[in-house]
Amino acid sequence: MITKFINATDQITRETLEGYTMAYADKVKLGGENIVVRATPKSMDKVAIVTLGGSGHEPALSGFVGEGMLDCSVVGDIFAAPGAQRLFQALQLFKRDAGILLVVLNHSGDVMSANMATQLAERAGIKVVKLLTHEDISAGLDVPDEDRRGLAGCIPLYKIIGAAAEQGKSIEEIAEIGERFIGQTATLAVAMRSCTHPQNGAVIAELPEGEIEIGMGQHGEGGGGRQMLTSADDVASQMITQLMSKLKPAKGDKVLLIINGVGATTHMEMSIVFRKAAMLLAEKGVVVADGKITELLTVQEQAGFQMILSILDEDHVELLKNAPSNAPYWVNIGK
Amino acid sequence: MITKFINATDQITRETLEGYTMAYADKVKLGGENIVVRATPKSMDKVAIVTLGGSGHEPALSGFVGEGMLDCSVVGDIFAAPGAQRLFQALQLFKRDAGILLVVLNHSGDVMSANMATQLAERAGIKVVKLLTHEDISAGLDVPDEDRRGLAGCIPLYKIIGAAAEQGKSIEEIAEIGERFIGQTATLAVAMRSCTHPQNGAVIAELPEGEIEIGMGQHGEGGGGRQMLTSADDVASQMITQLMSKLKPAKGDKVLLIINGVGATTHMEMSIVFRKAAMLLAEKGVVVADGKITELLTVQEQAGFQMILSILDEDHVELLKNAPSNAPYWVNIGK
Amino acid sequence: MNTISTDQFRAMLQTALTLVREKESYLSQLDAVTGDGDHGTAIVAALNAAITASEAATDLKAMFNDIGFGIMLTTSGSTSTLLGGFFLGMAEGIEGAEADAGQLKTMFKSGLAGVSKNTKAAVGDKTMMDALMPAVTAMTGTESEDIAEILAAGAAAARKGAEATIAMKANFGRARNYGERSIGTMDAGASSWATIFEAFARHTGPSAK
Amino acid sequence: MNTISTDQFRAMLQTALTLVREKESYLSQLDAVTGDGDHGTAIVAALNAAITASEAATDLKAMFNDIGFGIMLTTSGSTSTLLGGFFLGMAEGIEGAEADAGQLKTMFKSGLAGVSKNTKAAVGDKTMMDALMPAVTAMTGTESEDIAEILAAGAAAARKGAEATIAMKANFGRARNYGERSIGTMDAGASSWATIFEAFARHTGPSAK
Ligand SMILES: Nc1ncnc2c1ncn2[C@@H]1O[C@H](COP(=O)(O)OP(=O)(O)O)[C@@H](O)[C@H]1O
Ligand SMILES: Nc1ncnc2c1ncn2[C@@H]1O[C@H](COP(=O)(O)OP(=O)(O)O)[C@@H](O)[C@H]1O
Ligand SMILES: [Mg+2]
Ligand SMILES: [Mg+2]
Ligand SMILES: [Mg+2]
Ligand SMILES: [Mg+2]
Repeated sequence: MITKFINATDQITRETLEGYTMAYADKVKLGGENIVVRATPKSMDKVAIVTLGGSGHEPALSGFVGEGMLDCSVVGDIFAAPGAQRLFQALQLFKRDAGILLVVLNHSGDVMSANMATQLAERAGIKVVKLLTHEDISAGLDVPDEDRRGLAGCIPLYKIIGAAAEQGKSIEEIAEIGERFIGQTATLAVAMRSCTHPQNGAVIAELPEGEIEIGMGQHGEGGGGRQMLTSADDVASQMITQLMSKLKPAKGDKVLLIINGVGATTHMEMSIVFRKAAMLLAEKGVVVADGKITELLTVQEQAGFQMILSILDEDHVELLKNAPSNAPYWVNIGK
Repeated sequence: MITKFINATDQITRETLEGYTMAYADKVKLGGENIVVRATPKSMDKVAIVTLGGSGHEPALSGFVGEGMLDCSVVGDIFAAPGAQRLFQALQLFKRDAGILLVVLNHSGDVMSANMATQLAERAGIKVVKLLTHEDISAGLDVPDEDRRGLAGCIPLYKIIGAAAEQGKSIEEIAEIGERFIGQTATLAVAMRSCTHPQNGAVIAELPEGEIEIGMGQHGEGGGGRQMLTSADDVASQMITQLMSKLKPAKGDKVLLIINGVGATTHMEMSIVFRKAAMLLAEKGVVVADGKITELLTVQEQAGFQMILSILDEDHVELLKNAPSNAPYWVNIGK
Repeated sequence: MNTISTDQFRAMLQTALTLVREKESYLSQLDAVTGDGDHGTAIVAALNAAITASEAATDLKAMFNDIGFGIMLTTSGSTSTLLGGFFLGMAEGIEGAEADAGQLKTMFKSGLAGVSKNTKAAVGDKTMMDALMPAVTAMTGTESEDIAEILAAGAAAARKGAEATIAMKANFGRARNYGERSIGTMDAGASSWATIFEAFARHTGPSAK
Repeated sequence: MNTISTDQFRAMLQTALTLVREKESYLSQLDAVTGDGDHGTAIVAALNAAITASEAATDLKAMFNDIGFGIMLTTSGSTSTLLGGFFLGMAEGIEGAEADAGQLKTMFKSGLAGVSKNTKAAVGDKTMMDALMPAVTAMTGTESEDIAEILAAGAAAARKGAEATIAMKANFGRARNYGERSIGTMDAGASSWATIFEAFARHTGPSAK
C-alpha cells in the first residue's frame, strides 16, 4: 500500500527532476544526471553559484536555479547529499576564470561531499570557493558555528549572492556579501506532525497528537524541547524571541522575516504566525523590510515551519528586493 | 487540544489576512474588514477585477491581489463565501465608469452572495459584470455548466483577465477573453488524506489509508469514485485522460498544465504527476506552453492535488506568459 | 397571544440561538457528510449577528432590514444570503411595531419570497427550503388567529419537512455533487431551520408568558 | 588462506550486500531514532554501486579506485563519501592483483586513512569510526599471517565497537543535535560497518572455500 503519489521508490529523484524541468522548461533543464542548470546559461565572465543537497525537500534546492539566483543545483537521493563525484561533474561544467561559489548547508553528508569534490576540482584546476551555511540556533545561542545546521536560510542567501553574481562582482566580493548575510541570519524550526520517508515508509520523528518540538531539523532529527501546542501566538513569540536573542537587532534595523512551511502546515497558519512575529519585531522598533510566507524548503508532509530572521545591510536589501530574479520558485521583478 | 497553529477560532480569518498583508505590505493592504486590495491602486480608467471566496484556501484567493492580477478579494470565513453586504462594500470601493468584473466560483454560497451584492450594486449605480467559473469535470463530461464547481482554474483566469485589464481593454473585451478561457479549461481534483475544519475540528471527508478519491471538491465534498492508490503515473493518466476527453485538444494546440497542491502533498509528488501528464500530452502532439507545480488554492492539510488543463489561444499565451504580474503568489517578469 | 412585538421577536431569536447552539456540532457533522462541515458554526454566527443587528430598531420593518443586512455584512456562507434574504423579505411584508396573526402570516410568506429571490430550490431538493416552505404553507393555512398556534403549526411542518430530506437526493448546494450518495442524511440547513421554527413556537407556546 | 584476489574481494562484497540487505530496515530504523531514517537504504545502495563498479578492473588498486569513484558518482549521503573515501584509501595502499596478509593490513589501514581525510570522528564519537577504527587496530595487531584469522579479528572488534556506541553521545552527523538524547541507541553506521566486516570474515572463514 502506498500513501504518496510516487512510482518505483528508487526512481523518485529522477522523476521529480524530470517533471520539474518539464514544467519550467523555459527556465531550467537537466545538465546531467541529477544536475539542474538554467535553460540559458549565464555568461562565462560571471561567477557561477552552485549548491548541493538531497531531494525530498522540494521546491528546494533546484527550485531556485534561474536568472538572478543559482546556476546549478546538484541533487542527491532523498535527504542525502549527492556523492562527491557527481558534484565534481557539475563543477567541471561550470569551470571558469571568474570561479565557482559553492554553497554548502552544514550537514555532515553535504560537507563531506563538498570537501571531497572541491579537492578533486582543485586538482583539475577548477576555482571553487565554499560558503557554508549554519543558521540553525536550536543547538543553543553560543555553540560554535560547526555545531549549527544549515536550514532554509540558504534560500534568501541564494537570492542575495545570485544577484551579486549577476552584477559581475568578483568571487571575493560575493563571498564577503554572503558571509556577512549568514552571520546575520538565524533560523529556528518547529515540527508538529511527523512525516514518512518516501522510500522506506519509516516514520521520522513520531510526535504525539497536539505536541510540538521547537528545534527539530529538516529531516526529522530532533534537537529541541517538546511541549503541548497552546496557540500560534505563543509559538511565534517563543521563536522570534530566541531569534532576536541570537541576532540582537537594534531599533531601526531592517530585517527579513520568512515563515517557511515544511509541508502540511497551511499558509493560513503561517500567516497567523508571521503576524505575531512581525508585531513583536515592531514593538522593538525593528523594521520588516521584506517578508515571505511560503514553502521554500519542505520536509515531506511534516507539519511545522521554519522561522528565518536576517538583519539586512543596505546592500542586502538592494540585492534581495531590487534585483530581478526569475527562478521558478522565487520570481522578483526588481526595480 | 489544538493541532494547528491558530489562536481563537473565530479570529482565524482576520489574523490570517493581517499576517498576510504585513508580510507583503509593499503589494497589498486591507481596504476594509476582510477586504484585501492592492497597496497602490490601479488607475480609475481601467476595469477593476474583484473576486470573492471563503478563507482557509490560502494563498487563494487574496494571494493573487496585485499589479497585473486582481484589484480586490473579498474574504468570507473558513470555506464560506463573504456575505453579500460585505461584497457590496467592496464593490462600492471600486465604483468606476470602466466597470468592475466580478469573478465568482460556482459554489452556491458564492453565487448567492454575488447575485445579491450585484443587485445592491446596480441599485447604487455601480457597473458590475459577473464572470462565473465552473471548470470542475467531476460531475461528468456532459453535465450543464451550472452543475460544475469552480475550482483552482480561477487563478490562471485572474492572471489572464488581470493582464487584459492592465492593458486598458474594455469590460466587454475582458469578459470575452475570460469566458473563452473558462470554456477551454477543465479541472479535476484528487484527495488522499482528509483535513480537519480549523474552527470546529470536524474531519471533512475521511478517507481510509491508501485510498484516493478522484473528483473530490475543494471543501472535502465528495464527487468521484474511490479507489486504492496504485501509483502516481496511474492517477496522472486517469486524470489527464479525462481532462483531454473534455477539452479535446488537437495536435499542435498549446496548453497550460498546472498541478495545484491542496495541502500535505509535496512538490516532489506533484512533479512526478506533472511529468506523466506532460508525457501523455506530448504523445498526442499537444504542446505544454506553460506549466506550474505549486500550491495556489489549498484545502487545509488535505493530501491531494488539482490538475488544471487549459487550451490557450494566442492572446491567452500573451496575457499569461508575457504580461507582468506582481501579486505575492504569482509574480511574472513578462517580456 | 394575538400580536407580536419587536421585543417579542427579539426574544424568539434568543431562544432560537439557544436551541441551535445546543445542536451546533450536530449540525456541522450533518454538513460534514455531504458538505464542508461548517453549518453549525455558520448558523450560530448568523443568529448572533441577527440579535446584535436587531437592537436599534423600534418597528418590525426596520428591525428585519437591520437583521438582514447585519447578517449579510458580518457572516459568511450560503447561510448568510439565505437567512439574510429571509429577513429582508420579512421586512418587505410588514409595517409598524406589532404584527397580528394575519400580518404574521404575510410576513413569513414574504420572508419565503425573499429566500426564493436567491435560490430556485423548492421542496424535494434537499435544502433548507424543505423546512421553510412547508412551515410557511402550514402557517398560512392555519385558520387560528392565535399566534402561538400558528407558530406551532409552522414548527411541526418544518420538522416533518426536515425529516423528509433524509430520503432525498440533493439538487443544490455542496451536496449536489454527491448525487445518489447524498441520500441517507438529513440536510443540515433543513435541520437548523426546523430548530429555529421550533424555538419560535416554544417561545410563544404554553410555557411562554 | 594466504592471499586475496580481486575476484575474492568481489565475492566478499557480495556477501556484505547479502548480510546488509537482511538488516536494511533495521538499519534505517536505527537511523530514524537519531537521524533521518535512511541508512539501510543508503548502505545497500552503496554496496550495490560498489559491486557494479568493481567489475571492470583486473588489479586491486584499479578496482578499489573504481569502487570509490563509482560509489561517489551514483550514491548519496554521508555513506557515499565515507565508504567512497574508504575505497579510495584502500587503493592508495595496494599494488597488483593479489594481497597477502601484510598487504591486507596495509590496505585496510590505508582505507581508514582515506575515511579520516573526510571526518575528524574517532572512537567515542558514536559514528561508523567506532566500528572501523577498532577493526583496523585489531587486524594490524594480529600476529597471524592467515587472512581469515585477520578478518575474523577485525569483525569481532568492529562488532564490539558498534555495541559500545549504544552508551555514547553523538558528536558527528545528524545525531549530534540530539545531545544526551542520542544515548541508548546503536549508531546506524557503526552497525552497518560491523556487519560488513562480519561478511568479510564469514566469507573467508571456515565455511568459505
Ligand atoms: N442553493 C441553495 N438553495 C437553498 N439552500 C441551500 C443552497 N445552498 C446551500 N443551501 C442550504 O445551506 C446549507 C449549508 O449551509 P452552510 O454550511 O452554512 O453553507 P456553505 O455551503 O457555504 O458551507 C445546506 O444544508 C442547504 O440547506
Ligand atoms: N561526520 C561523520 N563522521 C563519521 N561518520 C559519520 C559522519 N556523519 C555521519 N556518519 C555516519 O553515517 C551514518 C549515517 O549514514 P546515512 O544515514 O547514510 O547518512 P545521512 O546522514 O546523510 O542520512 C551515521 O550513523 C554515522 O555512522
Ligand atoms: Mg540521509
Ligand atoms: Mg462553508
Ligand atoms: Mg457548509
Ligand atoms: Mg541517514
